[in-house]
Amino acid sequence: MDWILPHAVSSYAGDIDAIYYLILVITGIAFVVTEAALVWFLIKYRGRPGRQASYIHGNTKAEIVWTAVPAVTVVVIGLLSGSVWNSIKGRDSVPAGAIPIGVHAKQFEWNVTYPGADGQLGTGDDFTVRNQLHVPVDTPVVVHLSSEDVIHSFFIPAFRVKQDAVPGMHIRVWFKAMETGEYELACAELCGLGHYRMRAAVTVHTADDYQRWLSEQSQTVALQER
Amino acid sequence: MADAGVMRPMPHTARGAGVYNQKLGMWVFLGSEIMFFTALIGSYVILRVGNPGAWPEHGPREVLAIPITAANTFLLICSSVSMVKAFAAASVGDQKGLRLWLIATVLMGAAFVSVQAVEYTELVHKGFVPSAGLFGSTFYTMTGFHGFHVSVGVICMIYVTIRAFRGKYSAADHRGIEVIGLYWHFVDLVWIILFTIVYLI
Amino acid sequence: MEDTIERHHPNYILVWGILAVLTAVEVGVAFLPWAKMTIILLLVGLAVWKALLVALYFMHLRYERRPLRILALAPLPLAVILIVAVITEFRW
Amino acid sequence: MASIAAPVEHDVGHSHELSFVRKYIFSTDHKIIGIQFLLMSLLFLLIGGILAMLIRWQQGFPGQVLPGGGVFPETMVSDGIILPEFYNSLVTMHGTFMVFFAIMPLLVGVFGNYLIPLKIGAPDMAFPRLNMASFWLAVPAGFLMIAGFFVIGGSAAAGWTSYPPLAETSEYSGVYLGQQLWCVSLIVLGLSSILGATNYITTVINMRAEGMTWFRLPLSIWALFITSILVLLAIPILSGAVIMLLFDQTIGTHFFKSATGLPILWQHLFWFFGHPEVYILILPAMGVVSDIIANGSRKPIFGYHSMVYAIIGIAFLGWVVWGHHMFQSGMNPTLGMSFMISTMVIAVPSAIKTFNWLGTLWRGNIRFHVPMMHACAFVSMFVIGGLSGVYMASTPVDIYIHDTYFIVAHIHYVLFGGSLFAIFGAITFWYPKMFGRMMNPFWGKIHFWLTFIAYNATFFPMHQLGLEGHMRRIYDASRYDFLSGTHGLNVFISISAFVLFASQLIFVLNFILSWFRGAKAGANPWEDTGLEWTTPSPPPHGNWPATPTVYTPPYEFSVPGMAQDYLPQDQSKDMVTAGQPAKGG
Repeated sequence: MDWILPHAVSSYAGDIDAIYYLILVITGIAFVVTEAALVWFLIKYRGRPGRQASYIHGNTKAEIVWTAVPAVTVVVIGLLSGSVWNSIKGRDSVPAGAIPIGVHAKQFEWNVTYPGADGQLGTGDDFTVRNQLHVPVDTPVVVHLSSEDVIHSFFIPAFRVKQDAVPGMHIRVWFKAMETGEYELACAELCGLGHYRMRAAVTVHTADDYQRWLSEQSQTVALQER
Repeated sequence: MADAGVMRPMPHTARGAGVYNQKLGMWVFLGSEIMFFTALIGSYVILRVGNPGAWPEHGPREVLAIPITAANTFLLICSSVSMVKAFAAASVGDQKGLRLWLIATVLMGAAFVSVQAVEYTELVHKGFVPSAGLFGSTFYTMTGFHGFHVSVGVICMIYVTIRAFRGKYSAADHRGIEVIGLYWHFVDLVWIILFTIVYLI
Repeated sequence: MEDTIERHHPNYILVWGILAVLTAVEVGVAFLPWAKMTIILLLVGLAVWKALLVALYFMHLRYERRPLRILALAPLPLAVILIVAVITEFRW
Repeated sequence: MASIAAPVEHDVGHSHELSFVRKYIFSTDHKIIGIQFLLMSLLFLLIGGILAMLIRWQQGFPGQVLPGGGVFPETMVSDGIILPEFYNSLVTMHGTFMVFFAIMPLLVGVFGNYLIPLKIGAPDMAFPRLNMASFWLAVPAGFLMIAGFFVIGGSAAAGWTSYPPLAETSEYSGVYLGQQLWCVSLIVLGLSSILGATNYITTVINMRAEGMTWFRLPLSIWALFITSILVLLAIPILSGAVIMLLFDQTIGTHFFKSATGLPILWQHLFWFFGHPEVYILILPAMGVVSDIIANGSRKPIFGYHSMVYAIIGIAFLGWVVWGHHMFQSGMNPTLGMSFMISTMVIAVPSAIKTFNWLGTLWRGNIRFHVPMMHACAFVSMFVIGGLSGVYMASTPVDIYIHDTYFIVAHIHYVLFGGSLFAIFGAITFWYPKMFGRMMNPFWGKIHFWLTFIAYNATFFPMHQLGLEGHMRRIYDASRYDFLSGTHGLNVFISISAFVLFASQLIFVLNFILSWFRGAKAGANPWEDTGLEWTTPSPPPHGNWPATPTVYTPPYEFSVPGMAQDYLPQDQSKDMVTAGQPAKGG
């Protein structure tokens, strides 16, 4: 039980983890204080024959304090969280110039559409690969999420990103990977009997490798289609 | 504590909302009915705002027959009036008035449901069915559940009418009339809202 | 106890007349060639007016005590919260 | 005009003339109905527990032969291996049974029925026959839900939240009739709950005994009253949504269809009901815990008024936080912000309640009877469940932990650590009143400690699973490299869960055996102040020969200048010290 979050590799993962650790410290203190008080009272005031419990109905001052302190604390946490939330999922949060990638979820696979050489989705040179998400490092990527059938959820734990894909809705979610390597994409919303195996490999390339992979793939796909 | 020795006159209204159990219970139950229709009407409003294209361009009147339904609405309003007249008659012990107004209410309630049934039949013949897009789905679900409520009301009202003919209600005790009346007016009220938002808008 | 069961019987026929007129007005308004938003607002206003007449006079809410009136109106804000919150889904 | 205001007549004198069926099966006596609800919901609790054990087997030992798996048909367990489709059924039905058929009836059905009239000094409910109808609707609802396991295609398998389009399209879920049975069952159960809530609310408002003012109501009754209002207003929303879902499934309407309707509308409706539902499941637990802690501490409850206002505050705020279940659903991010703030604020009344319980223990003279142990465990576990809620309320952190085992840990800390400990405590506390006999305290303590330890060993590590990113409702975690490190933890959790389940058998045995062999209980074995302890155990039909009169606030323990350390609500200090002996001591 270490309470440490696994290693994260996206640009905003640090912010999420920081808020997590902040809440961990605050709730940790609250936890220790209340549980210690509980145990202490249970031991100190355990029943003894002949003892009389104090006839107290309350204490307004104490009650005001323990109303105000949690209220201020949670509102502060809320405001801090709000700014991070807006930078990740807010209306205008997607960075300019992010590479668009289409992800079409379907029972039980992820169809990833790459923009091809022109860098734009919806053009002739797009190509689609199943269950493989390749992205360049240090570059913002905006995923255009859609779903074929039921609700799925696009979850890359290492990037700290999760977003439901809802049929009939077009949802954008962005991330910027900071380290090259192999990661995993999972479905986080129960989507049927193959839910548990709806997995895709995520590869973060260097910029050069990404371009190389892109051109190789577009050729292979073009060949297959011919 | 000073009143410890005082005889209690009517304890069950003394500390309550000032109304007898059945009436309070009916009002509480109507609270849940409001929420039930909130789910249906709320979904309708949300779906309509979200998918305006699923409704006919010039509004529901392209499909639905407004004049007949307006008349039907008027019929339901009339039945509400006759219900409240029955209640007024009961509260002064007018047994004949009570019975007549109750029968009028039952008949008008039944007529309302019948007209609705005819309307449904014609719409289905025109090809407008529950699976005909969001318009059909919301229309049949909302008016259908309203019609179900009217039917339940009519059945209860028949029971009340039979009791009225057996002389069970008096000027002193006509709780049953008031309680079923509340339900009946509520159903009327819901229809007033439904008629406007489903047929006219 | 007399005060709690005192019966108020307003002029039901008058209320009925107003309801009938309002229904006719509604049907008329629906076919007017005005802006859609105006008509919707007018119709909703008329419907609320009619609903209030039924609640206040036929259901005797006007003559009930305050706790009961509060009880009857309590669910309405919830309906507004639900509808308004979900509609913002389409407007962002 | 007395007759208009007359209460429902009670044939107090005729109870002995009733036949067995009228007395114990189709009874209109709130005490019998309460006990009927108790037996029914404990049965469903057991069923839900068995489903949980199957889930834990698959999680701890995926791909291994399930012991005794041969009793299941091939469509569920093939060659001893739990199939993925059956696993989805298990997850769905475990949640459904526990929420709708175990915890909710245990709290609202059992204690609402049993305690409300007894604690407010009423001879019965306002509408006894409606009360009977409420129970006899709940039973078929339960059977309809169970029936899902026996139809082709199996039971509902779209999660207890039943998100469409998965829940409404057979091609997607592989479930046919099961999903529809789920809907029908919940509609019937909803009707039962609404009838019950109507009854409770009317009873509390109109049937309180002389002197039982609003601020003399015990907190358990306050909690049950506010809960009933939540049931009354929230359940119809579920009924409406489920009806639309059922129509989508059967007659081809389009409400939640993906292309022509709005799938996300279901989530809004479901959680608009669902969050008040969460408080339906915890408020009565808080109420009974307040009663038990005051009794165990031999002290008046600390800050009675702020406890009441906290209950009311939670009930109000509970209506404006539903969006926090949907932060990652693609909802309007600005709406998400407002839901986050309201969710954060709802932590405050919960904190007030916790500190007030601690304040009640402070300078008390604590008696560690079994109900008190459970009540203290409730406080301690509710602290964890409440604090872990802050993580999910924070939208950025929720991005990561949403739909992971962190959520599973959180709901079990609230619903098991919270509600269920309170239920165990409350059953033990009111058992003597229900059956006239005490539950065995020795086995009660054994059960408590085993449960407390095994429970924490089961659910605390789930937080860690969630932090590793372990998704909930997945059949086999070993398919993911990033979860490869979690297997050991999963095995540990599963073994703890088996111990936890086995420990409950002690409770079952204690419950059954004490019914016949427990020590006879007097009218007031816990030396409590509530009105229910002023009548014999079990109380006669009609509860009291004459309805009691209330003179004091609910928790008058250790009043200075009195020989005994409790003052029943139907007596005043003057009456007791003037030489009138306390009743029922």
